[in-house]
Amino acid sequence: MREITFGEAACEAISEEMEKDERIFYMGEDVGRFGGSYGTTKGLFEKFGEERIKDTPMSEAAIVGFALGAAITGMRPIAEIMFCDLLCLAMDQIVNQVAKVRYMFGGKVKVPLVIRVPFGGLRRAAAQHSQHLEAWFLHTPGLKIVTPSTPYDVKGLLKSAIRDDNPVIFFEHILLFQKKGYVPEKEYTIPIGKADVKKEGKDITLISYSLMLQRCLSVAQNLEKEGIDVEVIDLRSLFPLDMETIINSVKKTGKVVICHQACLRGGVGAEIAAQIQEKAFDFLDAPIKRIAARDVPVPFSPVLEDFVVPTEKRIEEEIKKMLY
Amino acid sequence: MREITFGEAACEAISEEMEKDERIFYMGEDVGRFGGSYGTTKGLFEKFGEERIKDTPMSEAAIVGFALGAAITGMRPIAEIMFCDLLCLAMDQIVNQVAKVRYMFGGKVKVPLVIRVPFGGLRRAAAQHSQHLEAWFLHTPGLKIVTPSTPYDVKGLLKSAIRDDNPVIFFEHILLFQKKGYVPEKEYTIPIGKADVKKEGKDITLISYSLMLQRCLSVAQNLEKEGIDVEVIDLRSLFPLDMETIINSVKKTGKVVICHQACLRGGVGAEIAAQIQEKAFDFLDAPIKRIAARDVPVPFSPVLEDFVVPTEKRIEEEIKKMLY
Amino acid sequence: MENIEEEKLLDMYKKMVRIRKFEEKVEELHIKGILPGLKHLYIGEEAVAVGVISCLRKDDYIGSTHRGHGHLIAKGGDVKLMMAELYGKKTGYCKGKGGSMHIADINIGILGANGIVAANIPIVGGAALSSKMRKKDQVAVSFFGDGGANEGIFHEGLNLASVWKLPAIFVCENNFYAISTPQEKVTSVESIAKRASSYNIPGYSVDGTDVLEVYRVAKEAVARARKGEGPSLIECKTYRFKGHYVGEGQRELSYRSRDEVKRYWEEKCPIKKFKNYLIKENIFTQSFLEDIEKEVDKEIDEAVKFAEESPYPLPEEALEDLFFEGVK
Amino acid sequence: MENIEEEKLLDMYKKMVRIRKFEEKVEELHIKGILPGLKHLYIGEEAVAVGVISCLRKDDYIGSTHRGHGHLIAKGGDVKLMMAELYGKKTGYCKGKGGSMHIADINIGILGANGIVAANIPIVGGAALSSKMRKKDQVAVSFFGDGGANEGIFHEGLNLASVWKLPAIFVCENNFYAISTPQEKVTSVESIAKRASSYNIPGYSVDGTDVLEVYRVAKEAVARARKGEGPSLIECKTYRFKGHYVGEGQRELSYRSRDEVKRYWEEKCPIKKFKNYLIKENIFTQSFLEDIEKEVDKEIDEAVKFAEESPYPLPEEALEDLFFEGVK
Ligand SMILES: Cc1ncc(C[n+]2csc(CCOP(=O)(O)OP(=O)(O)O)c2C)c(N)n1
Ligand SMILES: Cc1ncc(C[n+]2csc(CCOP(=O)(O)OP(=O)(O)O)c2C)c(N)n1
Ligand SMILES: [Mg+2]
Ligand SMILES: [Mg+2]
Repeated sequence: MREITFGEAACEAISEEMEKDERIFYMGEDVGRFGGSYGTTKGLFEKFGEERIKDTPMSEAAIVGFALGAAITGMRPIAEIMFCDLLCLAMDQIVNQVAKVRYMFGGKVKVPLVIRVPFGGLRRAAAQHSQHLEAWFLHTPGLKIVTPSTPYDVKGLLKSAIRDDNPVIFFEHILLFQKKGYVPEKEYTIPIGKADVKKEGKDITLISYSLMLQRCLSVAQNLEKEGIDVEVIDLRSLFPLDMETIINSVKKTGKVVICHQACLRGGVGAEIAAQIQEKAFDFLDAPIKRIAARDVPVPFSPVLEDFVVPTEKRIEEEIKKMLY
Repeated sequence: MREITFGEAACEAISEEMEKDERIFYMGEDVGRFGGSYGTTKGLFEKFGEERIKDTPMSEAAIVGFALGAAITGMRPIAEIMFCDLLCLAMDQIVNQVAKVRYMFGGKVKVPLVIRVPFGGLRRAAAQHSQHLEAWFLHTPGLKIVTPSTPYDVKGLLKSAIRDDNPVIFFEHILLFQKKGYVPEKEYTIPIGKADVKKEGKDITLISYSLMLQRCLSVAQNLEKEGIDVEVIDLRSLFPLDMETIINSVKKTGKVVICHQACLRGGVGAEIAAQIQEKAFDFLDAPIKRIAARDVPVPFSPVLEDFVVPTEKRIEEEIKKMLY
Repeated sequence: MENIEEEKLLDMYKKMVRIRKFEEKVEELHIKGILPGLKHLYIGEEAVAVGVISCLRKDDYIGSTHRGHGHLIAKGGDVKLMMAELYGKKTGYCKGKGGSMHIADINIGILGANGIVAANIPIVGGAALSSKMRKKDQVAVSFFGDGGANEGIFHEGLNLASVWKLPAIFVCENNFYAISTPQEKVTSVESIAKRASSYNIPGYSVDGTDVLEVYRVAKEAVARARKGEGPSLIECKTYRFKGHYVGEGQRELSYRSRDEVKRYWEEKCPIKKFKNYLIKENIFTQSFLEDIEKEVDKEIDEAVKFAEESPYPLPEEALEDLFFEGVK
Repeated sequence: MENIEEEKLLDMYKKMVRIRKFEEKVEELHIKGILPGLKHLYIGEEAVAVGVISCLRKDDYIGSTHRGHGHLIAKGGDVKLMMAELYGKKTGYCKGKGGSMHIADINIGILGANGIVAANIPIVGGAALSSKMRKKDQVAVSFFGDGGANEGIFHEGLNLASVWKLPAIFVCENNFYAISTPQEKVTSVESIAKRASSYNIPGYSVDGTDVLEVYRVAKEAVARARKGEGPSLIECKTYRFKGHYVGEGQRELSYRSRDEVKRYWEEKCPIKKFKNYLIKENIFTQSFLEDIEKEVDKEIDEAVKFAEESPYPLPEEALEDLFFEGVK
């Protein structure tokens, strides 16, 4: 069973797709010979050259805008924004243009565009380098949002994103890049929009994605030993959101905890909680609990950041509170 | 009892505060002699001149950034972004700078800054001129968010916003500007963070803000005649969010409908619903219902826009569904 | 001057008239309360769109603005489908979803009007990139106003287009105002063309009310772009004869006088100027040109008729067209 | 050259040495795993911060960058509080909340380092506006890199500062790379100073490794700003002697050679150059300057000691300092 890192799996996905389809190209800051600030494009420049792996100026709005222009005129760009906080500089192009052109034009154009965005706090990088802004895009009709948590998932989902004729914003947690895991040699894809039950259980439903999914999983494994049977759902994509898988689990367990690294207020957990209580009201034995970063900018000092971001300890405690 | 329009009340608030405090100034596009694209500054230029009512170039990011620089060096700017959709062009300055500087600097700076933002669909202005993006800022620790619905409220709340030593993003619905209502001659302010029960009732709690609050109110008045007693809560500010008032009402009615003009998915309604089920789970007789714009960009054609944005009819039907 | 064949001149004249009459009709229908929404008229600026776009091929690209009707018509947009869109009808270019500020027709290279000022700059840059990567010689033209030239994206877009030597042309329609704000009051340079030097590309400043001058300069820029020699910036000094938007009314007087507008009408009307030239040079007779104008009147009437008779979309259709192969 | 009094020269030398030694210590502590987080060293660029800021008063403003330690020290930042902040201690400038990229000290005009490249440009512009509106003659200086000069906000900020004739100075630290990306590969002009013409302001390009040359030019720009004659753009050609961030290691070789770096060390070290000058001109003796260096060593050691001995914040303190007069 081949084990490679999350970062390698992502690059493999891009490389395989680029070999098959010459309309695909990649653009972003330091993605060329440097291989991407976080190793997002390791080895791709050597393979495809500067024509298809393009270093751009520091111009985030232009990166997305140029990619959009190329996408609606016959190319299939992958535009990288170096990290999530920088999306703030490209919001007009992403929200007012990319997400809306197809609809505004009456469905008369396709937008095969992937916006690839590393994110992730817990790197002691402070308030402007640690944000998780995926909830904004949940509130932006016209975008698909993908948030893989394992090497296997990132490869299969990134391939689907690249093949999608709709704009996809693809978030990868920087602290997952070095994580190793099983990734088959042979071709496969994972459909965008299906959640994945990473661990089955009957006592409580634990919903998460990206790095926090890993924390939830290890909490669930620990609790197993104490005889607590947690079902862990990896959303994989936030839109389309697989409510069916969620609701089925809730009907089974009656208890729900949602966990994400983005701050609590107005986060993805709010939408999921609102939908669960709407669709499975009578199955809930207790209030849905959201565990998320506390509602402050992400502080620098490790002591402070570790207090702000959900820890395994906090997740475990909240689960136990709900069960006893 | 003096009746003036919403727009007049807002300009009165600014004018009175500017007379009292010369550190206050106003900047934005076409806010000078033109009086603001939507009449946001009618008469202010004539009174205070171009030194204090500043026309800017079309540079939304600079408008907010310059205002921030002035705010942390002794001034108290009001920066206008002509309409909500344009916030996308200033997100870095608003989210990465304005909202975070005080915290990042360890509380060693004050940011007395008002970002004033007209918004509002239903003007047949299509996808790029009709967005309601307030939910993004709910997810941005460091900003207060104000959303008045009446002439009386806009004056009192805008005065509080101008006097606040924290950044406030202040949303006014363009279709409310011409609305007339009672506004006392004498000085008053309204504290930011207190919701207002616009109509008391015992059967069901209807929560809204801005223009939709007006629609909710008229629905409530109609239902009154049918003997349905709706309690209408005007949030007034989305952050701080007055959960106390909300929970007290829920405990009384056991049924909740939340209505806003922003699209449903990831909207403010999700956060409120999530908090209500967390804090008043045992008091809920039915799932919390969210009524919001449908999850598409706002279409141009009146036929389509009226289908997308909540109508009084839709609000009334949803309320009845919940009661019978 | 270099010779332009009659057929071309006739086409240019006809397009300018088509734009003018289309806009006059839009104004009339808006005032009558028949057309919903926001509309920004191109009246007075016809020579810019027609002068520039007459140098383009059908497969070249343009990115348009909030004041886009003129660009679309010049690029070959169908006035029937445009008018139907302004009515919010299902038969419109965008099935009623877009309206005045979002009309597009990719098949003839119209990448869309755009409600966000200057936002088309990088999109057009991307189309130029795509043309180059596909080894085509298609050229892409971005239109934007004097106000747009102060947006950050102007800087990012021109820098990147220059760095990558893309077949892009940036046309600044300097009509001296951004809504009410005079260009000189908010712009650090007198001539926007001067900013070309920041991107190491040619910058031209031309009389945007003289369609032939615009044509000549644009032709040079287009040739350059097609040859792979990179982008150009063309500033066309022009004038907006009507209010910023239909219905601005008296507010206009807060930033410009009736006399100023009157003077421009008298001295600078691009259509009058071009017509006089065509007649003076004995290229076409007055009566011939007036027959053309009547033809156009008919087209516009037919467009209105088509729009009037077209059905509205069904409310539920608002939920379609968001994703390719729908997603709920 | 115009005469600079000894005291000033000494202060400049001492500040350059303080920056260098502070950064060397930061690098050492990072490599030892003692300092958490991201750090961008100013080593090799000391002449820019010191040259420019030596022309400023205590009440003038600066806006700094992700590579900010040098600016802060030059403006009078306290190395104890800086080091404590880098340790994430409660006694740091930001109580441990900011870290390397967010140190600020409003009392001495430091409007903050900034993790978003070029984002300080409008903030500094706003400080200049505030100075003008308060009828003070304070000057505000924005530092940013060659990469930052391609961000849209550069354009918006310089245009507005020029239009409003503000007492602002824009200093581009052109160290030829944005992380791995060579300036000439992504920038349409060879010299960033050239872009001043787009804003109708003076543009200078100077050797940023020569502190006296930087000082002379900055002095001119500061005088201009103080007199109310508006902004200037100064490009300082300099070089980053270390990796983009501490720990970049071998990756550096993907964009520049060891030889290139070695050559700069040998020919362009701003401290060595300045020291040789001071000795050659018989302004100070070698031994005197070396005593200064030892003094600085002590300061830095004390700063480390202070940081080491300081307490960490309590976890719950993460919830403080968001709003003035807290809000829950
Ligand atoms: C980025 C942006 N800012 C502000 C607006 C509001 N607005 C619409 S048109 C306009 C003026 C545009 O001026 P200019 O670019 O000169 O074009 P013109 O209208 O003169 O043709 C403004 C401020 C907008 N649509 N987009
Ligand atoms: C707006 C923005 N884009 C990208 C980044 C990521 N990043 C941090 S530093 C840097 C390079 C900056 O280059 P330059 O402006 O030349 O400054 P230097 O590091 O060379 O001093 C980049 C791309 C950022 N912090 N901000
Ligand atoms: Mg204009
Ligand atoms: Mg650099």
